[in-house]
Amino acid sequence: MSEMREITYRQAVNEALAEELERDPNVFLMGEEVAEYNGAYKVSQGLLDRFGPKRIVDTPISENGFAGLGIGAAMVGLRPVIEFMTFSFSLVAFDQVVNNAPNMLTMSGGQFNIPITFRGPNGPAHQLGATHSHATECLFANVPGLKICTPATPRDAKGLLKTAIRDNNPVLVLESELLYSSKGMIEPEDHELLIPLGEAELKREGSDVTIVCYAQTVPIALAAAERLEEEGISAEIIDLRSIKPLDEQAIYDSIAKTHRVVICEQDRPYCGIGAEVCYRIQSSIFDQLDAPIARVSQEDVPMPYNEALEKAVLPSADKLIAAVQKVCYA
Amino acid sequence: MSEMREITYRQAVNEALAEELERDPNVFLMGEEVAEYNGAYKVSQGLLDRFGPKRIVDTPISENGFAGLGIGAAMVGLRPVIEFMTFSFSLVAFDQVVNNAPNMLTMSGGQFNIPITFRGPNGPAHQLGATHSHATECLFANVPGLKICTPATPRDAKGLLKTAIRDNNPVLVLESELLYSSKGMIEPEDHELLIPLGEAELKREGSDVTIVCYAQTVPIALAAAERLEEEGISAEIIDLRSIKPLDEQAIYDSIAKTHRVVICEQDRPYCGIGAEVCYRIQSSIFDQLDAPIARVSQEDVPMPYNEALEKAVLPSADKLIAAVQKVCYA
Amino acid sequence: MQQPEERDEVEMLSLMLLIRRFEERASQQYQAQKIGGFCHLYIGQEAVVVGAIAAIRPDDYVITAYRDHAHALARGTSANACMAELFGKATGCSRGLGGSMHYFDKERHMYGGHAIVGAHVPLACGLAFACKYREEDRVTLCFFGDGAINQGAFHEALNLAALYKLPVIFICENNLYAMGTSVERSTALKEIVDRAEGYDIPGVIADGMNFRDVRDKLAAVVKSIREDPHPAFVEVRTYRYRGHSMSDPASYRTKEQLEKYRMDDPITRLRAQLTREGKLTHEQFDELDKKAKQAALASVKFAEESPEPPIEELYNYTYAP
Amino acid sequence: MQQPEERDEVEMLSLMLLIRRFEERASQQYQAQKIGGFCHLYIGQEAVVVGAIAAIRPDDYVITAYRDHAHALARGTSANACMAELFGKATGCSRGLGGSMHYFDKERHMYGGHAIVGAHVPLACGLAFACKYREEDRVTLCFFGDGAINQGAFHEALNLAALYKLPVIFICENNLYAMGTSVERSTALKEIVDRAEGYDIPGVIADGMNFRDVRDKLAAVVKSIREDPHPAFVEVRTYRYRGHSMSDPASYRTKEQLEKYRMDDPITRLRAQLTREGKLTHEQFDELDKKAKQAALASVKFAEESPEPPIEELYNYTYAP
Ligand SMILES: Cc1ncc(C[n+]2csc(CCOP(=O)(O)OP(=O)(O)O)c2C)c(N)n1
Ligand SMILES: Cc1ncc(C[n+]2csc(CCOP(=O)(O)OP(=O)(O)O)c2C)c(N)n1
Ligand SMILES: [Mg+2]
Ligand SMILES: [Mg+2]
Repeated sequence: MSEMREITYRQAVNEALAEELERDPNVFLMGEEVAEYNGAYKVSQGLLDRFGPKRIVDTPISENGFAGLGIGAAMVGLRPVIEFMTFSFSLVAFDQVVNNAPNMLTMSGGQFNIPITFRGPNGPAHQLGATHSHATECLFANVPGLKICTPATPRDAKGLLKTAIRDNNPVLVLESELLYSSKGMIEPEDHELLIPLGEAELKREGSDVTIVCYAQTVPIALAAAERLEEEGISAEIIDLRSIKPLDEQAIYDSIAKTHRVVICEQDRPYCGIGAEVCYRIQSSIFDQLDAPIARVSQEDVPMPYNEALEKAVLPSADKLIAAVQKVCYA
Repeated sequence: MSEMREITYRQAVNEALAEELERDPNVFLMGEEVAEYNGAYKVSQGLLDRFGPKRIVDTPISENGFAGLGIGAAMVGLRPVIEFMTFSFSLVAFDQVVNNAPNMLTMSGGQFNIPITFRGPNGPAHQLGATHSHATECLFANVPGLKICTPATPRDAKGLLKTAIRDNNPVLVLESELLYSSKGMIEPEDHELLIPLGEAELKREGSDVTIVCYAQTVPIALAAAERLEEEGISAEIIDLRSIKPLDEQAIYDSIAKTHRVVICEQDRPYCGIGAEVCYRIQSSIFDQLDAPIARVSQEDVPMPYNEALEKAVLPSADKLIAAVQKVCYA
Repeated sequence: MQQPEERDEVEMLSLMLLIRRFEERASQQYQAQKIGGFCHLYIGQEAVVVGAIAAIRPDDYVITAYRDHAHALARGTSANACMAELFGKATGCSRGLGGSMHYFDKERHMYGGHAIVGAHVPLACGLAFACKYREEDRVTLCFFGDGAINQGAFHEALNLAALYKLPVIFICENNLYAMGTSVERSTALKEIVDRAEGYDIPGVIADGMNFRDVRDKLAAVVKSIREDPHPAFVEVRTYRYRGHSMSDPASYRTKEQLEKYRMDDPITRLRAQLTREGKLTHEQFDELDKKAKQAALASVKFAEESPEPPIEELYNYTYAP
Repeated sequence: MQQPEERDEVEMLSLMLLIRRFEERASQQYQAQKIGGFCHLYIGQEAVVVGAIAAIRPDDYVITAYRDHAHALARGTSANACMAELFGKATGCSRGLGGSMHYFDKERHMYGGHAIVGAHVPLACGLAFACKYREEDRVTLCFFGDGAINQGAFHEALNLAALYKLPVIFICENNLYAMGTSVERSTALKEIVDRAEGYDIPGVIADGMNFRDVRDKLAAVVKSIREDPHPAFVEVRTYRYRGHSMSDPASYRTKEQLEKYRMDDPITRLRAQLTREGKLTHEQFDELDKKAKQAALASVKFAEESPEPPIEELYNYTYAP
């Protein structure tokens, strides 16, 4: 571990893809502009040159079609990595992702598992408007048979994607466009980096309040914690990393210390991830809670284009701090 | 009101459609088999004969296409009622329902509202298997700009659908296949029956525990309450009727009396309706709760065909009673 | 590996008989409420799948929609496993978890049994993609109804197949109706097969009431694909004698139409052809039919006596290890 | 009501100039970070929308994808309202809530500006359905790119339009690329227009670098639809000079290709035609161009000085009263 390097989140995804393509000839990458264009967000840079057009496959704008193609290929043992240019476009492929991929194992009485990875940026980026800003995690989390992870750092981006590709089930790796250029430390390239699905990470220790976050809300939580520290509030931060399976224990362990919790999620509130996490907490450790569970999520409105209005919709350090204060002084 | 009649849920939907088609020439009904076949579940019986093929329109199996067609027609002031043969098939039209219908008003800066109704049976019926048993309410509830209601009785089926058709926004009326033949009392035909969206109904008064339910779980809750009464537990039952907007106050008022609550939902647990209701309760009236909030929902597995296994997945009076007992003796 | 042309026509006739007798029993058991959910019978269409299967190898891939009993039986799945599936038993071809609409048989390369109209057509592209990826010369047969061709998934799949030159045969079982909707009311086209032109995919029409026509047309297509992978489209004109599902009285059709097709029954026709050619006697036919009936009856007994999948299995099939 | 043939060609040329100058300013302002989100420029394609608009009445309906600045301007939305939209201002044509991809102008029958590829094509059917329902003789123009034709929504919409005989014209703006993917790499067809045959919809090809060809081809189609409602498909061959969006260097294309199309510039061509015919002097053209530039520049000032939509409005547009 002495030789940790600093790389971007984008590079991390690229490395994970390259390593898995190298390791297993059954792995291929398919999606719009992934090959010749090197990815709409340059995530697949260089992969076509290295692995050729058989393994790095450009598609027409047919998300439902190529998502289904991937599922079919997975039925006979290939391990497709299907890129959605953004998960907002997975909505036109929704039926394939929620009906075919996760139901096949049950419907076939255990004969066909579907080792497929769907990946791409998810959640609001910057001023993309109502149709291009969907945070889809809660929509997919409702579906049995899917696994979902949401890397917030380059290291998680690499380690979770590699694990996803090797998983024998459909896994959604929800990346973040806003994080692609962010940097972080990571093991050397020759290190086999696999991060298990379903393990949260304690990002910061604290004693007064637990902040549960994931994906784009992790940097928000870290920033808020710094400012809260100045106020004398010590926040512990749990990055879920996986949405499904969910690492409940990590959350409960933290709350056992702090007795207060705020969930900071990037999705919309109604039936969002925070609602489920809240239910589980109060159901399992009701007596540990000294205050109601608070949530910071998007406002429940279609995303406006205007920058100030968009900001008003999104979770932020300010909103999180206000929620923490409310919970701590309750 | 002296002349209340008994009709089936199916007839109630039919009456609502007929009355609104009669009242407003902008209303039309479109979907698979709605016209010549009189509806896959015979809900539109007689409407083609009465209103003709211009207003009762059969479609090919193109849910995404005709959902979108309806939205376009609504942009210029028609009031389409789009039938999904079941809401499991709305998943192939997901993008239209979640991206075009509810975002249009925002994206156009308030110029285009979309007065459309999507309706049809929702939720598990009987042994239809994994792809045909989706309870979609939580998927759509997450989307800002949609309204959702879930009638459990003939009276609600009629009154909510009529309100939905007159609403100036996209409204989903999630009916229940298993309830189509159920009967209930309702006002005479010449009575203008409109049930507002966002008003829950107190189905049964009680003092020990509040049961929050909707759609197919309403009869389950009523049955469970009878049996609980024998045990000396007095259950109060709230039928949400609307999922979005949600009548929080009705829930809080009941819990203020009972201090205990079980949510019985027909959808899957992860990010289900019950999660959201739970979050709101604990957030608003935490101190009123004498026990953790409990939920009864589907098991988090794809729906199996086998009858006994399907039963094991679904919420039931037995499961609800067990949950109530746990909450009451906590 | 057995080559298609070697497959015995008498054997194929038996298969058609087995399918018919099996479904007659299924229908009876459904009415006796031993079978739940939806149940869509194939009776009348037998020559389509049997003709197609006669043109391929056992290691080729097959995938279809929810009217799938015949496809599994034609692939060699036992009547016992098929009936047990309808009964929701652990011995069913999908362990009782799939039901009528979701027959799977991995060993026999039967990839389902899919109930969302059109949604399995992209899956077929994936199967064919895998064959090409692995440089195998298998073909994939993808069956679907006339109603499926107006789904977006169908369209995207055909374009992908053409673009990637995938070895997949799209077989439209045109039985004139999608539930109560006739093809003219669902599709803005004179001939369904013409839609393939919009993807530059070669199209062929076959007579689905005639086993030999289906087999021969398919065999030619299969041959050309094995030589050089590409997609093909075959519209097979056929008819279902029964309603769409068990609950459909099919009153949208005329008695005359039904009778016309019954007169052209695919089993009767193949039998007559074989008899005329001296390959089958009346006695032999009766023997075959008796066997088919026995197998169908035995499958009911098997299904009845089979165990249910245990409740403890509920969580076993959500995620693979 | 003003008939299309009466619309003055010089006026149409001015419109093309306005579109180009507007977008040049938009590009500049985007680089200066006054504009957020995605921004897709239409430069090079002006003759398509202007030619089409010249063939219809002001009360006809128009709907398009996200490359929509030109469509709003052509419909008569002011440059001010268009630029203010890019700036996210309350005076924008969508009140600053839609942005570049979502221009709407109800008054001028501009039904958006839609950013999910293909997803607005069914909406166009709905607009046309409403016209037919109300027995109006309007036509609906539905613009989309060559990349949209492989979406399921496109397919379902075309079949519905043909089946219901809707008065809608599907206009494929074939600019040879969908982002970095050329038509040959996305579509298994020699000519895009051939896809219309699969729905029995008449198809026409127009030269999108030539205003008159677009207008005349469209006018003929519009005339036939007004007489008897039906859908039509027009493939207009054109070229975008810029990258797909502001962030795309378009390195997948050759300089030669770009130069070839620039030599065929639609504005230059119409100008030359008019000059040749004695309908426009150099001075007049310069005057028109100056006006267009002034309007574009003024729109920036207008946008800068316009107010933001107040934060209190956040919840105002989620539900209509
Ligand atoms: C997406 C979708 N929409 C609707 C249905 C309901 N449905 C099941 S079968 C069917 C008719 C299909 O007809 P066709 O494709 O001709 O096949 P056939 O039944 O004639 O074999 C319909 C509408 C469905 N299963 N999936
Ligand atoms: C369903 C969907 N998939 C992907 C995208 C991302 N995307 C936006 S524009 C575009 C290319 C469209 O090309 P074309 O239709 O030819 O239109 P042009 O940009 O050339 O005007 C893509 C892939 C999207 N907006 N929607
Ligand atoms: Mg059919
Ligand atoms: Mg293009």
